[in-house]
Amino acid sequence: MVVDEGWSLVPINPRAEVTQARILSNRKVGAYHHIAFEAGEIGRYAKPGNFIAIAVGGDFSSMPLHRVFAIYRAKAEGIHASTIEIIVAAHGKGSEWLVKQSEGSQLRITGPLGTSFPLPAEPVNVAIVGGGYGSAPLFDLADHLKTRGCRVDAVIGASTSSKIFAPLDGKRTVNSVTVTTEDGSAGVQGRVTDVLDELIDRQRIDLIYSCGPMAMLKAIDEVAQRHQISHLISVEEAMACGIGICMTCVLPIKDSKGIVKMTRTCIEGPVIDSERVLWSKGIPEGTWGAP
Amino acid sequence: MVVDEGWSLVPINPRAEVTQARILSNRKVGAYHHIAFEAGEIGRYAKPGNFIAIAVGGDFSSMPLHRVFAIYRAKAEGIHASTIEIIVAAHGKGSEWLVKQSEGSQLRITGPLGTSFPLPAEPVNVAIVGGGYGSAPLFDLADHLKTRGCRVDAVIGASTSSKIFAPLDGKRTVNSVTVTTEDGSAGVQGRVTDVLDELIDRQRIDLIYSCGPMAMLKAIDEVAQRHQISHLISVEEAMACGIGICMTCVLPIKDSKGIVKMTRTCIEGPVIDSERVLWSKGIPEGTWGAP
Amino acid sequence: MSDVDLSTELAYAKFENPIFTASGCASSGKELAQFFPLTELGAMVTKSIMLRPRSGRATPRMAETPSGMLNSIGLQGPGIDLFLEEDLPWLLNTGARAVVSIAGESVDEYGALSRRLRGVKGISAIEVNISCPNVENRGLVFACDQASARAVIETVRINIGGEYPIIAKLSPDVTDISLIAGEVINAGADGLALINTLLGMVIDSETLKPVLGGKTGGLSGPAIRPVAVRAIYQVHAKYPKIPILGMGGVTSGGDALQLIAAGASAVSVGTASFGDPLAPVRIKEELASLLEGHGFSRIRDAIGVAHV
Amino acid sequence: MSDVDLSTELAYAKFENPIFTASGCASSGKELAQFFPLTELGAMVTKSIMLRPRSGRATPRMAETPSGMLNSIGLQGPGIDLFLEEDLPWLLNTGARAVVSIAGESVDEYGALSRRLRGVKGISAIEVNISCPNVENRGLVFACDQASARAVIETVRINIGGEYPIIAKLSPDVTDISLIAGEVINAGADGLALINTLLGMVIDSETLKPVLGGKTGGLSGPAIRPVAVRAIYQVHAKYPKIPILGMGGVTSGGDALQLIAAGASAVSVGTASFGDPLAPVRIKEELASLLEGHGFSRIRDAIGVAHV
Ligand SMILES: Cc1cc2nc3c(=O)[nH]c(=O)nc-3n(C[C@H](O)[C@H](O)[C@H](O)COP(=O)(O)OP(=O)(O)OC[C@H]3O[C@@H](n4cnc5c(N)ncnc54)[C@H](O)[C@@H]3O)c2cc1C
Ligand SMILES: Cc1cc2nc3c(=O)[nH]c(=O)nc-3n(C[C@H](O)[C@H](O)[C@H](O)COP(=O)(O)OP(=O)(O)OC[C@H]3O[C@@H](n4cnc5c(N)ncnc54)[C@H](O)[C@@H]3O)c2cc1C
Ligand SMILES: Cc1cc2nc3c(=O)[nH]c(=O)nc-3n(C[C@H](O)[C@H](O)[C@H](O)COP(=O)(O)O)c2cc1C
Ligand SMILES: Cc1cc2nc3c(=O)[nH]c(=O)nc-3n(C[C@H](O)[C@H](O)[C@H](O)COP(=O)(O)O)c2cc1C
Ligand code: FES
Ligand code: FES
Repeated sequence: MVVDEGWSLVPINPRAEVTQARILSNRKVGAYHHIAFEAGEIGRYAKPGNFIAIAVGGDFSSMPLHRVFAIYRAKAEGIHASTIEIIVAAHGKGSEWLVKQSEGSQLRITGPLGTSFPLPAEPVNVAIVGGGYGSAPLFDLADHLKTRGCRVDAVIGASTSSKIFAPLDGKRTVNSVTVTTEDGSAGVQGRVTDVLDELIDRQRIDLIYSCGPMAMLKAIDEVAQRHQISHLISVEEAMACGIGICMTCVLPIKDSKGIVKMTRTCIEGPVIDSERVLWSKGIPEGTWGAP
Repeated sequence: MVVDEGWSLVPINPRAEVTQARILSNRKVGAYHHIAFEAGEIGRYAKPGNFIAIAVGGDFSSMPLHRVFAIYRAKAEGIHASTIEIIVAAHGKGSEWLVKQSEGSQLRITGPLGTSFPLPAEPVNVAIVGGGYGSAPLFDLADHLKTRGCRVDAVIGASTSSKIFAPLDGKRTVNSVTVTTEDGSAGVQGRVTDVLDELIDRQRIDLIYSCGPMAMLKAIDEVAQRHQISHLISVEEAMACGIGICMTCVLPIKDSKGIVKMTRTCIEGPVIDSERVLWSKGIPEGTWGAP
Repeated sequence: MSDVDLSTELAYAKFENPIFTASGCASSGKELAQFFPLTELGAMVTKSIMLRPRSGRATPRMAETPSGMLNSIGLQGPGIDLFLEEDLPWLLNTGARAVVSIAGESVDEYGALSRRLRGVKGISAIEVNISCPNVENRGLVFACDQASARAVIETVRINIGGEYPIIAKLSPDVTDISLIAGEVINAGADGLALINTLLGMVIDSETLKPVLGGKTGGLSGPAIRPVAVRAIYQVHAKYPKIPILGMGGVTSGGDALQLIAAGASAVSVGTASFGDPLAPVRIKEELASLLEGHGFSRIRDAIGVAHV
Repeated sequence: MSDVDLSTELAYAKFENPIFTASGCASSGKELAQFFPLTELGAMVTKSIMLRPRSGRATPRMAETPSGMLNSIGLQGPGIDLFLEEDLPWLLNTGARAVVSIAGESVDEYGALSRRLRGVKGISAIEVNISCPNVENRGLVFACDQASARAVIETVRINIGGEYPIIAKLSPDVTDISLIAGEVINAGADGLALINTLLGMVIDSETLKPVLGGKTGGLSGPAIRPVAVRAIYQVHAKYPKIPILGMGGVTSGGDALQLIAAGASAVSVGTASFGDPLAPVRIKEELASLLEGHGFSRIRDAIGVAHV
C-alpha cells in the first residue's frame, strides 16, 4: 500500500545536522506554544514525521539531555536559513524552559531526525488521526498526501478543547476534520476511536496515519486491524539523546525477518508500520536476547 | 579615630532579607557592567561597604551558590521598592551569566550583608583607595564622609584604563582623584601605593579606607602603618553562601582579645579594621584551634 | 499552609516537622535566625563539634561544581566547651529543637564528647558524624571501616547513656552502605543519617593544581541526590524499622518527598541554604502541599512508600 | 587547529589524539558517523558487548538528574558474534581506531569473550567493563570485590594473549578504588578506565516509585566529574606508570584537561554526546587550544601535572 520514498523508513536519518538555531517567534496557541526557528539546513531536508532534538537550559544548564519535538512545518527557504516550526506542550523542566525563550534566542538543534511517513504510491483514501500535540506533524503530511491526489480526513482528539491542535490552514488542507474531546468542550464528546469506525466505512479509508500517546495508538490499531487496513504510527518514547546512541527509547518491534528486538525508536522510528509493533508493555517473551 | 555608627562592624547584618529583585538597567561601563535593581527593602537599609548575594543561572541553574557584590549605590525609595546598584566584572560562569541578564529579569537577592564602613566622629582628612571594581563602594562612603565635613581624596588604580571605575558624580563628590594604571593608559603609571605616600603627607591624611585585591590592601597597609594612620579595609575572599553558614570565606583575624581566629569575612567583614588582619597566607601558627 | 500532619519521629525523639538543617550548613543557628524563626524547623542540626577548638583547613575551602560544590572546611569550630557554654544555650533559648552533631579523631574522643554531652538538657538527639579520618588507624575514615564505625557507636552508646537517640551519620563512599548500617545498628545506633558528602576533587583551570587547600573535598548539592535516594532506599529495604534522617541535594519539597518515599523519616537541607537562606522553610511548605496533593493526611504514611 | 602534539598512548597502543567516546554512549559508531568522521576521534570505544545477544532492561531506562542522568540500559546488544561479523568490520572500515569493550556475567564468560577476540585484526585495545553483577557470586559487582576483579582480568589476560592492551574499567562505588586498581594491575591489566557510573536512584514525583524499570541506575554526566577527577588523581598518585583512560562528566576541553592533569592519558566523552553529537570533536579542539595557552607543546607533558 505504501511506498518508501527513498529513505522514509531507513534507520539513522542521513540528513541530520547540528545547528545553532534562532527563535523567529514563540506564541501561545491554546495549551501549546508554537515556536518557529531559523535552523540551518534542517528545514530543507525535513520530511513529515521527522523530529528535532533541542538542547535546553542555556549555557549553564543543569539539564544535559536533549528534548525532542516533532516538526510541525518546515520551509526550505527562509531569509537566512531554512525554517522549522514545532508545537510544544510545556510539561517538565526542559519544555517549561523552552516555552519561555524569546524571539532571537539561540538554541542548539539537531535534526531532522528519525524516520518519516512513507507516502502511498497511488491516490487512496487516508485518515490522519492525532491526539493532543500529536496532530502537529500530520498537517504537513496531509499536504503531501493531497498533492498525490489522496482524499484526507482528519480526526483530532484531546482531553479538552485547549489541547486540540488544529490550525486553520491545516484544516483547509484536509477534506474533513472531526474533533473529539473527552470532556466534550469541543466537537464530539469521546475519543478518536469513537468516530473512527464510522469514518473508515463512510470514506472507505485505505490507510491510517496516527500520532499521539501510546494508548491511543494501540486503540486506533485495534480499529485498523479490525478493518484490515494499513496503519502507520509515530510513537513517543522517552528519549535521552534522540540520535541512536543511548538505547533508552526502545520498544519491542519486529524486524524484517519477524524477530522481535528492543528497537531504538529515535532512529528506526518514530514512524513505524504498526504491523511491526508489539503492544505489550515490558520485554515480551521471545524478544531477541531476552533472558 | 572612628566611631562605629550603631552596628557598622557588628557581625551578622541584622537587616538582611531575601527578596525577588528586578533588573532596572544593565549597561557596560568600561570593562564592567553597571546593574541597577529594584530590591525590596535592601536599598533602604544598605550602608556603604555592605554587599549583596545573588542567586545565578535562573530556574534550571547548575550553579547552586551565591555570587556576592559590593553595593555601589543604594536608594531608600524607588518607584516600587528601594534600589541598589552594583558594578560587576564578568569573571567566571555566574558573573558572566549575570551581565547577560536584561532589564526586567527577576533575580533572588539576599542583602544587605556584612559589615559597613564606620565613620569618623570628627571631620578629618580621609583617603579612599580603590583597586579595579573595588572603588565601587567607596564613592557612596565618600558622600557620607563629606556630609560629616571630611576632606576626601581618592586614589583609584587598576591594571589598565578600562578597569578604572570612577564615575563622574563620584569624582565630583571627592576633593581630588588620582588615577594610577599599571600600563600607564590613564593617570599616573604605577600602583596606588606609588602616589599614596605623597598624598598622605600633602593632605595630612588621618584615615584610609581601601577596597581591592588582597595584595593591594596589604601594600596600602604597609604605607598606613609607616605613617601610623588608621586603615579600614574591605576584603574579598571566595564566598559560597555570603551569610555565615558555610565557613569558606575565612581569614586569620584577631578578635577583640587579640586571639587569632579563622574568621568569616562575610559576617565579620568585609569591612575590617586592618589592625585585626594577619596578612600571612594559610593558617598562621598560634591561630586558635590550629593543630 | 496545608492540614497535613507533618510530625515525625527519629527513634524516641519526636519533631513537629521533618525539615531539619544539615550539619555544617547552618552553623549553630544564629546566622539563619536572621532570616526565619528557627522554630520553623523540625530541628537545627548543629555543625559537627569536636573536643577542642579547631581552625579547620587552609583556604580555598570550596569549589562550585555542576549542580554541586566541594568543601574542605575541615571541621572548624569552637570545641565542645565553648559550644555548650555559648552556642547551644543560645540555640535552645530560641525555642528551636537541637540535634547536636559530634565528630572525633579517635574512638576515645567520641567517648569524651559523649561524656560531656551526657545529661545536657534540651538536646533532642545526637548525630554522630563518623566521616572523619581516624588518626589511630592510618587516617582511615571511621565510616568506611566496619570495625571503626562500630567502635565509635559502641563508645557513644556507653558514654551517653540512653538519654538521647543516637543517629549515626554514614558516608556513601563505601562498597556497601548497608553493611556499615548493620554494624552501627548492632552497636546501638537508634537511627541513621544518610548521606554525608562524596569525596571529590576539582583542578584549577589556570594553575592545573587541585583548587582546594585540602586537595580533596566533600561533594554535596543536587548532583548527589540520586546517590542519596539510592542509599536511603537500600538501607530502608534492609532495616525498615530503623529511622533515617535523609540528606543530599534537597532543594525542593519534591526532592524531600523523594527521600521520604525512599525511607527517610526526616530530611536535612544543606547546600540549598547557601543559595537561598529561606530554603528550609520553603521546602517544608512545598512538601506539605505535595503530600496533600498525593492524598496523604500525615507524613508518616509517606515514609518508605516507594518500597510498597 | 593548534600545533600541539595531541598523540598519546595507553600502554603499547598509540592514538593520534586523546579524545575517545565512552562505552555505551556511542553504540558502535554508525550513529555518530552521521555527524563527523569517526577518524576525528582518538578512538571509538564500543558499547560493552556480551557473549550472547541481550535485550537489556525494561523501560523506562533513563532519568535526567541535576547535571547528570541515570541509565539502566542493562547492556542491550547483539552479542559478540554479530558484533564481530557486522559492527566491528563496519567501524574499522571507516578508518577509525576501535577499543572494544566487553562485559560478562561470570569469569568464564569474560574468558570466552577474550577467546573470541583473540587474533581479531584491527582492534586497538580491549576495555574490560567489570561493573557487572557476577551471577556466580550473589550478583556482587565484579569491580566491587577485589578477588572477582582480579579473577576477571587474569582470565582475560590468559585468554587474549598479549595482542591488545587490556584496560580494566573500574567502578567508583567502592571504599578504596586504589585497592581494586592494585588488584587488576597485578592481574595483568595494562591500563585502567576510570570511572564507570555511580549507583543512583530517582523516585517519580507522581507515582512515588522508582522511575527506572531497573529501579537503580548508573549516574553519569557533569554531576560526577569531581568524583572522576578524585579517583583518577588517587590512582595515578599510587600507580603513576599505569596509563589511565579517564571519563566522567567531560563536556568541555577544560574538563578533559582536568582529568588529564589528574593523571589520565586519554579521555572518553559519554553523556555529553547525548546533548551535543559534536561534543567529542569540539572538546578535542578546545583541549588543543587550552594546552597551547598553557604553553604545552605536547599533551604528554600535561598528563598528571596536578601532582607535581
Ligand atoms: C518523536 C517524538 C516527538 C515528540 N513531539 C512532541 C511535540 O511535537 N510536542 C511536544 O510538546 N512534545 C513532543 N514530544 C514529547 C517531548 O519530547 C517531551 O514532552 C519532552 O521531552 C519532555 O521534556 P521536559 O523537559 O518537559 O520533561 P523532563 O521530564 O524534564 O525530561 C527529562 C528527559 O526525559 C525525556 N522525556 C521525558 N518525557 C518524554 C517524552 N514524552 N518523550 C520523549 N522524551 C521524553 C526528555 O527528552 C529529557 O531527556 C515528542 C516526543 C517524541 C519521542
Ligand atoms: C565582599 C565582596 C564584594 C565583592 N564585590 C564585587 C563587586 O563589586 N564587583 C565584582 O565584580 N566582584 C565583586 N566581588 C567578587 C565577586 O564575588 C566574584 O568575582 C564572583 O563571585 C565570581 O563569580 P563567578 O561566577 O564569576 O566565578 P565562579 O568561579 O564561577 O564562582 C564560583 C563560586 O566561587 C565564589 N567566588 C569565586 N571568586 C570569588 C571572589 N573573588 N570573591 C567572592 N567569591 C568568589 C563565587 O561566589 C561562587 O560561589 C566581591 C567579592 C566579595 C567577597
Ligand atoms: C560546607 C559544608 C560543611 C559540612 N560540614 C559537615 C559537618 O560538620 N558534619 C557533618 O556531618 N556533615 C557536614 N556536611 C555534610 C552535610 O551535612 C550533608 O550531609 C551533605 O552536604 C549533603 O547534603 P546537601 O547536599 O543538602 O548539602 C557539610 C557540608 C557542607 C557543604
Ligand atoms: C546510557 C549509558 C550507557 C552506558 N553503557 C556502558 C557500557 O555498556 N559499558 C561501560 O563500560 N560503561 C557504560 N556506561 C558508562 C560510560 O562509559 C561512562 O563510564 C560514564 O557514563 C561516565 O562518563 P560520562 O559522564 O562522560 O557519561 C554507560 C553510560 C551511559 C550514560
Ligand atoms: S534516544 Fe538515545 S537511542 Fe534513542
Ligand atoms: S561565605 Fe559562607 S560563611 Fe562566609
